Amino acid sequence: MSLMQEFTKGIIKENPLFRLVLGTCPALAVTTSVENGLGMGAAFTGVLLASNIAISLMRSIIPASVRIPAYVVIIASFVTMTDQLMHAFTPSLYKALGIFIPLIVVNCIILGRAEAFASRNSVLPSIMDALGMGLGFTIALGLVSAFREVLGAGSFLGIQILPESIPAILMILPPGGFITLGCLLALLNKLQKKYAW
Amino acid sequence: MGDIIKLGLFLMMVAAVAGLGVGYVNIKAAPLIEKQILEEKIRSFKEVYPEGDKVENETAKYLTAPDKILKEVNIAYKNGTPAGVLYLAETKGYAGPVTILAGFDQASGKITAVKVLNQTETPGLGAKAKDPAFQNRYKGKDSAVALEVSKTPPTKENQIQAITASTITSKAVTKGVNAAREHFVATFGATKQVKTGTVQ
Amino acid sequence: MLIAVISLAVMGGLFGIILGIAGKKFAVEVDPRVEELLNFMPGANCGACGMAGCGAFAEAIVAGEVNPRLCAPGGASLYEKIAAIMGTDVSSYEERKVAQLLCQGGFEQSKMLYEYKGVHDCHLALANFKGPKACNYGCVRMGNCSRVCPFGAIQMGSDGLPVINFYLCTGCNKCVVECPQQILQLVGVSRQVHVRCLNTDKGKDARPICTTACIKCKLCEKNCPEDAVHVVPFGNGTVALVDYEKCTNCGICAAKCPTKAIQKNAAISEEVLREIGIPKDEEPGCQSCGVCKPL
Amino acid sequence: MQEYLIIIVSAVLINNIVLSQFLGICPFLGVSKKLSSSLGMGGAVSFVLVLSGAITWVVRHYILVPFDIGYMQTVAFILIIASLVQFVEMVMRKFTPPLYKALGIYLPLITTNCAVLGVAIINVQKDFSFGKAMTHSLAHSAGFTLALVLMSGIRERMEDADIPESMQGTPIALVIAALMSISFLGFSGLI
Repeated sequence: MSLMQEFTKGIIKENPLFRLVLGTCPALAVTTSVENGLGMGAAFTGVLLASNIAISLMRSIIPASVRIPAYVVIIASFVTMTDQLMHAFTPSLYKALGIFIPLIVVNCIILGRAEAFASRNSVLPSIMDALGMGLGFTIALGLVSAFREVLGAGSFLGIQILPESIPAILMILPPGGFITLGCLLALLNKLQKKYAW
Repeated sequence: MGDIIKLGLFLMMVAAVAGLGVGYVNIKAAPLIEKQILEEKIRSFKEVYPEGDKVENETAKYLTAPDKILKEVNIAYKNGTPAGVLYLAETKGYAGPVTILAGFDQASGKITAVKVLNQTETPGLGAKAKDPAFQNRYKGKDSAVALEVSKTPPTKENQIQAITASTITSKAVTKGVNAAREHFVATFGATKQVKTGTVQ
Repeated sequence: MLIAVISLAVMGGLFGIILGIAGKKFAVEVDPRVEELLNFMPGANCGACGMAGCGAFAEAIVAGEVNPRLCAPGGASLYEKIAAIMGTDVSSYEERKVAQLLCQGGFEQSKMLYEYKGVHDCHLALANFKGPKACNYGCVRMGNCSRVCPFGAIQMGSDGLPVINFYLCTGCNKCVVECPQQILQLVGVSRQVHVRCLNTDKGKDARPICTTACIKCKLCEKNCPEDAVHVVPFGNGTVALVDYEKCTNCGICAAKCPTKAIQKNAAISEEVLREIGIPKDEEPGCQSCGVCKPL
Repeated sequence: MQEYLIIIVSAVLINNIVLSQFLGICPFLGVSKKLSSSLGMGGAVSFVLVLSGAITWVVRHYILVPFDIGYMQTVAFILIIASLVQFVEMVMRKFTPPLYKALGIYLPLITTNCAVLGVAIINVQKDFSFGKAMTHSLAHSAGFTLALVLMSGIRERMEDADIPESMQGTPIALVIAALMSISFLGFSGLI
């Protein structure tokens, strides 16, 4: 697979949220507003990139039987660093994401990519794969949070669109997250059936 | 036996390196985080008690027994003399703890302002407590008399109109304010009468 | 800061040793070849081989229960690696089979006896007068095969005949069993030349009812350099049949055939086979199709 | 005693780890197709959750707090959980191979199961004593297993319901989860 393919596959063909249905925990909880969703996507991409590089660099010296604890410690240290930096430099976004920054550590995608990809390929493809997956996840988060914010709070990126009375608050609550993701997946299945065989 | 040690060593090495990285970042970021928290605090104090120029945390002096609701008592000074009292109170809301900051002016004995610091109420309903519209309903209320929550627009002086469909949250905030009010009247109320001459 | 590093290092070391000891004490003898095989597998768990993911497929190969060529996305490169690890050679593996439709009687080609308005089911359509088509042996075009296919490999085409997607088809035999006319046959994926007609009536009867019927003119038999195609007795008549072992896909018979009953398809490309490795949202799971049992 | 009851009821029903806190969705969607594998998964997650609740509390209490390295919490916790899962995986492969095969890929995914780390972090945020932390972890694992079993019960019936083509599989599971979380919302005013 050429490098470009590594990058683009993460966005549509193997989009982590829509195709592999991984990383649903933060996707459902944080996407109450587009700003949170994109902020989470950015933090996630940063951590995924750093951890993919580190793991693919070390892939030859990691003994197989302790590889998962080793990967997870590396990922956790990168997340803690991001957590600290975000706490220091972007307090508003940090407050909005709350518990979900430490939970990037257990985001299934990062460990999934580390296990399935970074531990088997050299650094450059891992970088492209991380960027592709990160971008794909951020787009997916943006999409879900756009739906939820417009329907739930009647605003988009904070700008009020729908009049105050209309929004269905349910969309901001947990069930709204499930429904939005479910319908989006169904829509994508429909489209995928129509265009690809 | 050998490779068990090898596994142990390897994991130890990885953990050590991780610890090193995180520790280093923490040293760099810790002071900034402290600064953030402090700024946040001062900003909310400013909001609740605009005139005060310096705020001292004197919880130890005023809160003898650990109070179930009142967490902190801060005194706001205006060019040296204590002018306002800021209470940090935490009450049980609908879905979790609600933390509020209530400011009292020692001179007039009135509530200068109330600010909801953080809450986990249901978004769109209870979360409306942190909108200025609700918080301003406490502004200017006299501390002498206990506040009550009323669903309908307030008829009596000491009534606060509840947020629509979230009376539990409104009651929680009011309970916090009342607790602060009682403490204020008990400890500072006396000085109002005694030092009426000078403070006016 | 130093305490942080030390405490974490100690914890890491402790857990490493515990895992090491646990690894020893609870060691389960796993055939190392399974691990090795897993590295080469596409890892898409797509289920094309009929197994529950690549792990199960690797174990089945090591246990010698299954034909490695069933891994469609793996392609030739995977087969060599399996042969190397297993110490066998590639040719000894049977070729992967796909379903082939042996009928070209679409709306234009075949004459219709009556218009069928009944239930959309092949068995029922055949119940009255052997189906609406004049030809009693051809495809009745009611789509039972496409409904029964667990992998979604058969879609009904614009001319009413089922179109088989060779990249999704895993040769699970379910459509072959379902088809009341037995015109779907499992054939090796590399075979390109097929006699797409099973009409065993005499040439003069077959010609008027279907433009692409086999009229037993034996031109194919005469021109085939490998002597791979013959008009042989079949059912209560005769029809041309290709002997897939001898056939070399040269396509001379297809060129010679006056009614185009013999067709030469395009070969199936390796890349597209790998393309199939896209993980499906919902693996169809075990269809008890028996592919994993030796054929 | 009354506090313990409140913890249990609030953990299992009110803020159920899966349906209202959104933690642990990946295995929840993945494994809940069959009742047997979801029970196995529920058991494995409960075992890991309770054990990790205990160890993380001890580590935090005797290492992180006295040495004031609170920021190491995430790394330390996740190291404990990962090693614990690896240990459980080895034990299960040795002693219960059929269950190990049934769970398959989802066993290592417990490490990335947000619920396990989520509960450990909530234990810290709420500053529970050891007893409370244990009840809290046990209650949440019961909540997780309850949600998983309910879900797999419904999804097994889904097999013979005729769902539109594009909704089959994960989308319908998500919609079911939405309905379940709406019903769990009903509990939120309980305490």
